[in-house]
Amino acid sequence: MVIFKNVVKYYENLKVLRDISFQINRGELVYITGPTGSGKTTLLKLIYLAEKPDQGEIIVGDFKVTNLKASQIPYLRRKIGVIFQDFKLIQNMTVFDNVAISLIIRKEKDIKNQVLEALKKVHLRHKADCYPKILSGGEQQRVVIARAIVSKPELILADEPTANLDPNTATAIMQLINEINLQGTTVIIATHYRELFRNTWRRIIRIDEGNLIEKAAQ
Amino acid sequence: MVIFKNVVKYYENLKVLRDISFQINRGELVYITGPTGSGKTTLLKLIYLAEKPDQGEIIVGDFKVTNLKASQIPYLRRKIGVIFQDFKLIQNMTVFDNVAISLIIRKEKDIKNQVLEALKKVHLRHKADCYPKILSGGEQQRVVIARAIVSKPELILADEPTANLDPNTATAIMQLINEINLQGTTVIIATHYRELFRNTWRRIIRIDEGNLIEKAAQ
Amino acid sequence: MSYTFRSIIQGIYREKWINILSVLAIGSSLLFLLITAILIYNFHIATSRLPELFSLVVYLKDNLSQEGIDSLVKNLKSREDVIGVKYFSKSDALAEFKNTVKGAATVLEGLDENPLSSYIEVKLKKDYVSAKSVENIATEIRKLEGIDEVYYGERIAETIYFLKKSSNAVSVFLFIIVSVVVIFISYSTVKILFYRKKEEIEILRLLGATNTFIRTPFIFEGAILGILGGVAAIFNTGIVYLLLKYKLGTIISIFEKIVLPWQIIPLTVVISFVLGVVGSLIAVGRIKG
Amino acid sequence: MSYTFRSIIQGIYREKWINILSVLAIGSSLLFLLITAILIYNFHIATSRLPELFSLVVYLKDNLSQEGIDSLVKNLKSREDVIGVKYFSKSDALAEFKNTVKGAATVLEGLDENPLSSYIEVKLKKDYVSAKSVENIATEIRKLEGIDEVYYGERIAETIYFLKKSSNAVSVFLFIIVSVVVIFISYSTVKILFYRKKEEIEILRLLGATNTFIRTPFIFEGAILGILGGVAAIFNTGIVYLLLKYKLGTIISIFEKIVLPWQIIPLTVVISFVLGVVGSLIAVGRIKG
Ligand SMILES: Nc1ncnc2c1ncn2[C@@H]1O[C@H](COP(=O)(O)OP(=O)(O)OP(=O)(O)O)[C@@H](O)[C@H]1O
Ligand SMILES: Nc1ncnc2c1ncn2[C@@H]1O[C@H](COP(=O)(O)OP(=O)(O)OP(=O)(O)O)[C@@H](O)[C@H]1O
Ligand SMILES: [Mg+2]
Ligand SMILES: [Mg+2]
Repeated sequence: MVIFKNVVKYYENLKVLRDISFQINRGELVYITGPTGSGKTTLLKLIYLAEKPDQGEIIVGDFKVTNLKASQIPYLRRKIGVIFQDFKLIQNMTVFDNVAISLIIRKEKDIKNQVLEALKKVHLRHKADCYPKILSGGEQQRVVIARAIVSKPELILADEPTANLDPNTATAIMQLINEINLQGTTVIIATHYRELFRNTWRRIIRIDEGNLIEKAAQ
Repeated sequence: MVIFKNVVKYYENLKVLRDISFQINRGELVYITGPTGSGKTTLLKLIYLAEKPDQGEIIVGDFKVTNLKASQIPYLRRKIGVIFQDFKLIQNMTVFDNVAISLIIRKEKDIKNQVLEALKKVHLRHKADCYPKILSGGEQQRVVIARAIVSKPELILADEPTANLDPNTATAIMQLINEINLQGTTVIIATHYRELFRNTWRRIIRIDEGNLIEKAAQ
Repeated sequence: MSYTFRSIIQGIYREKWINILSVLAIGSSLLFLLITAILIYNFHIATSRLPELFSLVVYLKDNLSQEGIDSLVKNLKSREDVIGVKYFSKSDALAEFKNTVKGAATVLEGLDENPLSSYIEVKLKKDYVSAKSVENIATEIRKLEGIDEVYYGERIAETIYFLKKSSNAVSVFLFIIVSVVVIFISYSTVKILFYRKKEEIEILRLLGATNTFIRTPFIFEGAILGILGGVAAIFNTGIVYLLLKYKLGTIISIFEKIVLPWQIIPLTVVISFVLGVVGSLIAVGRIKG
Repeated sequence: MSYTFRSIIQGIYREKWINILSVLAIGSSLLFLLITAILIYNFHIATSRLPELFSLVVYLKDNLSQEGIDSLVKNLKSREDVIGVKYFSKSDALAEFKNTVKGAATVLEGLDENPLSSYIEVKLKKDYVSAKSVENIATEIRKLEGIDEVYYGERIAETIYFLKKSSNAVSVFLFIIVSVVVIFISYSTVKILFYRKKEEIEILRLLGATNTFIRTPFIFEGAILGILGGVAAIFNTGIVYLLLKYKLGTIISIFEKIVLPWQIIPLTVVISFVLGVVGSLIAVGRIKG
């Protein structure tokens, strides 16, 4: 589903990723971890083409991301649901609309039911008509999660999906993501929160100083 | 330093805080915890008057917050350094300026040295000229911390100060906050991250369903 | 397309200050254009009969015979630049003089001999009324036999010609200027709106929105701004027209006859609509995520 | 105050479209005002000597004696509304007639008797040149002895009076309108800038910034917009002035004599500066955190 071949990424003179190669298969759930500023978010950005690699090749599903025509980018992104670390909620839309926009962009039908169902899954059905500004940190994070899962994408990229959640809520959300994964969706979770993968049997990719250290479950 | 007397806070018909009373002494370091959406951020907002209580009385230092004249609010806020959960960085200012503005508002002198010192403490001296947008989540969080401590306030309010930090960095930041506390600054930390107060001897205030459960160290 | 629709409504409401400013700016630019256009239009109507008033006066030699006169009249009539020829005998000339210089009748009563010459009045076709061609015509006529002198209002011919040419030039020039201004206003307004929604647009792009999806609301907004500006301009033009006609008209009678061609109303709206869309297309095309 | 300064520079640079739009809008409003002011000013100069040209013509009875004439002249001269009196005998009148009606000299050569009356030309003081007061004066004069008829250009008096009054009214009216427009433009521009920085302002408030700290940059910005608008207006006025004087002036000679009073330059800048500040003060005062 996702293939990185010798990917290098600079920001000006900061070499964030050096010669990264890995392959994630369809239906897998993989953790990406590493200290703050190590390039986890950057790696995810390369997948949905918010950043371009300086060297190497990236393949996502049927898309050769590295040479993708600008007009094709929207169609790549519609295959992916991203849980952004900085939320990226639209401030002048309600919670409902923030989730619905994901379906509107994909020109889907039956929007209302799908949105309400997604909100129910993250326990935010009662906040549907609120604006993001008045939500607590954890509530905002769950709206972002609902927006990422509502369109049932082939690939979910979750960037610190539980940073603002208390341990109980975090566990519930991780269960939800696991369920979605079991239904066939590929999932990549970037996090430094060790609790999340403490007892997992899943693959863990570690980035440190721009290099990749791949491990199976601990 | 901070006194809550029978404080009640509604948002429309949502009763977030019900009859909260506590006292935090000068020089104390206190944890506030509770599940997501329980009102931790709201409690801190009441202290720096971003929200007003519906009932009860709040005293912060020499300020009777409850009846404070609008013209006095800036002077209350200058006594406090806030680490906002949602960062509240100014996007069109560099990291340096984001920290410096805290001193400029307080009409302080020798701004450059103080700012650079604060950035060194959070290990961001090398990002001084960057704009917040390009920083990683953890880097942004540390800028907010630098901005809160640079003016050497009497009271620091830290709202999830380590949500975006990996465990090692989180520990370092907590050490820094502890040091500042030892120099006499009162500190209130709102967090759901149990690691932070797992082995502490400090006071922990727990909010659940709007009620306060005070505990000494575990 | 409920997103598009809602986005337009929201955009207009949220940014009402920018929009009001923009509509006012477009409106006053067009108002300026419309009033000038109406004045020029009326000026055209008023001056379209001016060339008819212009004439060459061909003074005849005193000793010219009747045949000489006749052949001269015939000759002049046959010229392709001449539209009308009228002969005034010595006594006609005196009668005319008495008519023009009022109160002169009594003065002239005691005269024993008529001191005035007979003359032919020559009217030219519209297109020949310019200083240059009138001069040529006069020179040609002067060469004919039996003619004493050809007189014409040189400055009048020149002025008529100048007014005609320059009012056309002014119309075109103003129209271009105002078009550019309106496009620029709609362009920068849409650009402002675009920048204000920059964050939202970036997010939409990351979620997989196409350019079309993102741009459509802005183009509608440019169109709406243009139309509203046009309507505002027409409304104000109407007021100015009524003021000119019925207020100023009672004092300066020339304004009483002012005409407002109704075709200008749909035309203005269509033009301002097009300009608004053009402006927003440029704005939206230029700004890429 | 380096924050204030930087904030102003940033504000102007980042929001260059809004600012350009605003300066253009202020500039063209003021341009409109300036050109009207200059035209009115020149109209005043041109018409200030008009009342001097106005005169009443008092035709005398044919049989009036020299003493009668002398006492009449004395009588008229003593009136407080009269500035000058001049007597024309019958022969003076004839000479004058020959002078005015060119080519009439030959016509009048054969006359045996002078058919014209003698008359007195009466010039009025400026302030009395209005239809109403001229009529009163004429009625009073008519009652004097030895007078055949009093003639005056009724419409001329009326027109002179109307032009004088109305150009004053137009100046004041336009000045008020344009002031309001400029204040509104600066107001809404500053309001837009304020809204765009809303987030930054909210953060600054939470960090303990006072209202003064937050508002100062905006007021400076309003002032700068005003000044730039004023400068733009003056610049364009200069161009229009030169065009009128040296381009149109060669054709329509009245524009050759047009005058641009230099005092208008600092005055415009000062006024637009004040209007800009007023606009931003209103905008900033209204928007509270
Ligand atoms: N657009 C950019 N321009 C320049 N530097 C950038 C840019 N984006 C990120 N960086 C830098 O690249 C490094 C890696 O950033 P990234 O956001 O990928 O880290 P991360 O692993 O997600 O960290 P965190 O756990 O704190 O979120 C950081 O030092 C950051 O400052
Ligand atoms: N301005 C507001 N208007 C209405 N409701 C609000 C407002 N601010 C917060 N709330 C609601 O009040 C509740 C408490 O919010 P608060 O931000 O204090 O929670 P929190 O304890 O900080 O949660 P988290 O751990 O997720 O940050 C939430 O349900 C939130 O939606
Ligand atoms: Mg990150
Ligand atoms: Mg919170």
